[in-house]
Amino acid sequence: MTGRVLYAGLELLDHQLRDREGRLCGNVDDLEIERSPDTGELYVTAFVAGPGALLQRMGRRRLGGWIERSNRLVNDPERDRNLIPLSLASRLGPNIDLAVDAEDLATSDTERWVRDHLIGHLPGNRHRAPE
Amino acid sequence: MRLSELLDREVVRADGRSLGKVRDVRLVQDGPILAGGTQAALRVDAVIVSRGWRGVRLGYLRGQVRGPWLLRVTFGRLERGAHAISLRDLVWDEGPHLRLRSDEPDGHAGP
Amino acid sequence: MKRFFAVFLGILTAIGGFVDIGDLVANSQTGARFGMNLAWAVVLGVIGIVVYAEMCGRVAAVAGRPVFDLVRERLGPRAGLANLIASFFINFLTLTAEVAGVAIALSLASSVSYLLLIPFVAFLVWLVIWRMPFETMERVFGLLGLCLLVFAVTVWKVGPDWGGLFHTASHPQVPAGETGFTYVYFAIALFGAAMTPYEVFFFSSGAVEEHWTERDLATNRANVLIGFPLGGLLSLAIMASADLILGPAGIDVGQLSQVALPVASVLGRVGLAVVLVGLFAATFGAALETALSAGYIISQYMGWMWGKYVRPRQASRFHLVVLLSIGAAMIFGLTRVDPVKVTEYSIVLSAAALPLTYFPILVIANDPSYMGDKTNGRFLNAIASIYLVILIVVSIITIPLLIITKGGSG
Amino acid sequence: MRPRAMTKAALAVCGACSLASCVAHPVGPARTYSTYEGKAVTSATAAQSSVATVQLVASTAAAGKAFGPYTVVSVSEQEEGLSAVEGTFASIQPPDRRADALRDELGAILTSAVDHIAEVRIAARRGDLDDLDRVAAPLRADAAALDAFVARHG
Repeated sequence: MTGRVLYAGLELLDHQLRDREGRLCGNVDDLEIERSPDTGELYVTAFVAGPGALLQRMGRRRLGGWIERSNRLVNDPERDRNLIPLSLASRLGPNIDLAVDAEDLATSDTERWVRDHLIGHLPGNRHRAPE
Repeated sequence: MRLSELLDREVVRADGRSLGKVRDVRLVQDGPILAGGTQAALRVDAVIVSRGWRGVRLGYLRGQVRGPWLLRVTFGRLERGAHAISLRDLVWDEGPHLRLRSDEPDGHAGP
Repeated sequence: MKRFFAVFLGILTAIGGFVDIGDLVANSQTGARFGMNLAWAVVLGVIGIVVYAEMCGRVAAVAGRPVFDLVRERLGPRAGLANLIASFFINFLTLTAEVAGVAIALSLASSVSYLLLIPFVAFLVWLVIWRMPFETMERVFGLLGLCLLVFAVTVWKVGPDWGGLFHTASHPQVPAGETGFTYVYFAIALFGAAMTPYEVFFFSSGAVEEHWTERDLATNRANVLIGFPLGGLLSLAIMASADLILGPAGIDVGQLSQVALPVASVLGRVGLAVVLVGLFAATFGAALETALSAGYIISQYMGWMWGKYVRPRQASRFHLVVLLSIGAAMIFGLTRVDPVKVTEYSIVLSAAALPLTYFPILVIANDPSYMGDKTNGRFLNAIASIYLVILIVVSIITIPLLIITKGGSG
Repeated sequence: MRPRAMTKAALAVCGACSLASCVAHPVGPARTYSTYEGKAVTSATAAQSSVATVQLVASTAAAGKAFGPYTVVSVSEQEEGLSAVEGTFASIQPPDRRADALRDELGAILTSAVDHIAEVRIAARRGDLDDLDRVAAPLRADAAALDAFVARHG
């Protein structure tokens, strides 16, 4: 055993996810683990980010599960968009950097909704305050 | 399967006596390089078990946090009972517990 | 030279931005009721905020992490949520008090009822957050807040028996007519007013907003180590002015207008005009800080994009939380709730919630995986540990004291 | 405490505090003469502060040291505050005959103080700031009466 040792609760859970531009795109609310058919070992395969997963982790199994399922129904029944494959991670530090665009993640869904329906209608929403 | 399903789960010896609860999970980055990425896969290596306090995620035992003295002493003591048990020594069936395969755990205290 | 000027400007901003409605009310009330017998509580609170704000600024500069991010990382999602609920609620009370405070300051200058002004003030707060650059916003209201220095001028003009003031402050005792319970209760109010958690939420998030790096550590230190203690002296000047003018007259402070009364009675119309500008700036600046803090803490707990450094549409959830908080504070303010009472509750409850926020900061400031070689030194850790113990004791006794003293009136 | 209990406790404390801030007032029901007397003194002390504030505002304005809006708003605030104190005190049921006498005594002082403050407010609103010292002069008697009342019963 020579690889880097990480403590999941200390160094991964609840840490900030950032996209390739450095934009903040959710926290690590849980980790997905799978047993490899080859080695029989358990591996972490994905970060889970989303309020449904967080609620489940906090013991609100039914409410959290319902949110996760409804999310899946609305978007794409085939795959769970709350899962962010570990292969997308470019750096595991205090911040976790991902090689994706925040807009492509499920964590941006509510951001987009609020933008399209509310904040986007206010004048000046496109302008950063002049420096 | 979610990592949170492992956390807070009770760990028992083969004879059913409790060893404490899972407080954290140790991962080792020694798997194959993930397809399309730069990171090696994270293998679930061991669970950190303790009887005591649940909030053992401050880094006093497993991280490099050294100060201040007051917190090191307080949380060091709270976390001292914690020890790692290799996942290979554990049976994880559908039940609520993680069961030790034999009663001779070769688990050792954290790093 | 330019660098020196920037640091100097930062210190001035820190002084002017230090005082908010909580400090104004608490210092004026205790000055009138207890004289300088509670000055030590201000000193204790100022040292505490200096110690922890410096840590927050350093963590934000080195690790790029604001406070509430760390709260969830170190306390976990559940205790983090408990802290979020408590902090959000207290922050909301403070926001309401600040908005009402701005409206009262305007009403004292115009004689329009402050209730009619509240919606206007709320809109103005939102507009500034929506449009004004972060740094300009901080500078303008911080520098205007320096108008509150007229309190110091007032004290100096009265020409008090300095030795006597200092003697009372250094040999504190419970004055006749007050009980030990009310004495401790008001000590906690002063302590809570100086150490309000929103200050570190805002301070650390602001450091991230301004893209601080390790190069800014000196500026951070100067702002905090010079600016905050001078802000604390300003608080003591408010206390002394109330001690000298309001106390002997038998006035118990229950209105913001009474806070300004010593200045008017000593310095006249010019002083009154300046102090009203100061009250406006201090409460308006703090209204901005608390409104932003509402957005900061929820966004940071949830991991959302936050901040004024991106276009509003890129942090729409953050801006929505800010907007809704201002709206709710406006509605709460319009119910004729007594702004001074809201202020008192907000600072006392702040005191009760302090450890949940300051504890994770202390842990992270010692964690080399975040801080590299910029972790806390031994001396700082010793003081910070003492404060952590004080914070825990304060948080345990606050709620019982609130009940025993019936909110300080008993 | 378990974290979930902490969340609930946080919610409960927030709720309790919002309730407390709505109802908290030092004056509640009185069952005996001595509690009634205590509440009377609390009301009188609040009145002392209001009267003293108006006196100081009036003398400040008369000396040309305060402008109109500040004076008007400060005096109206105290007028409203003192009327509320008067109303609350009047609504407490006196427990016995002795308390009736106390009620009449303090009631008269409070009414007189409210009236005199109202006169100051009226003069201030008319812009007679220079004259405010004279208009506020009757408050001196009210202050003395309140001091005597508190000294006797406090």
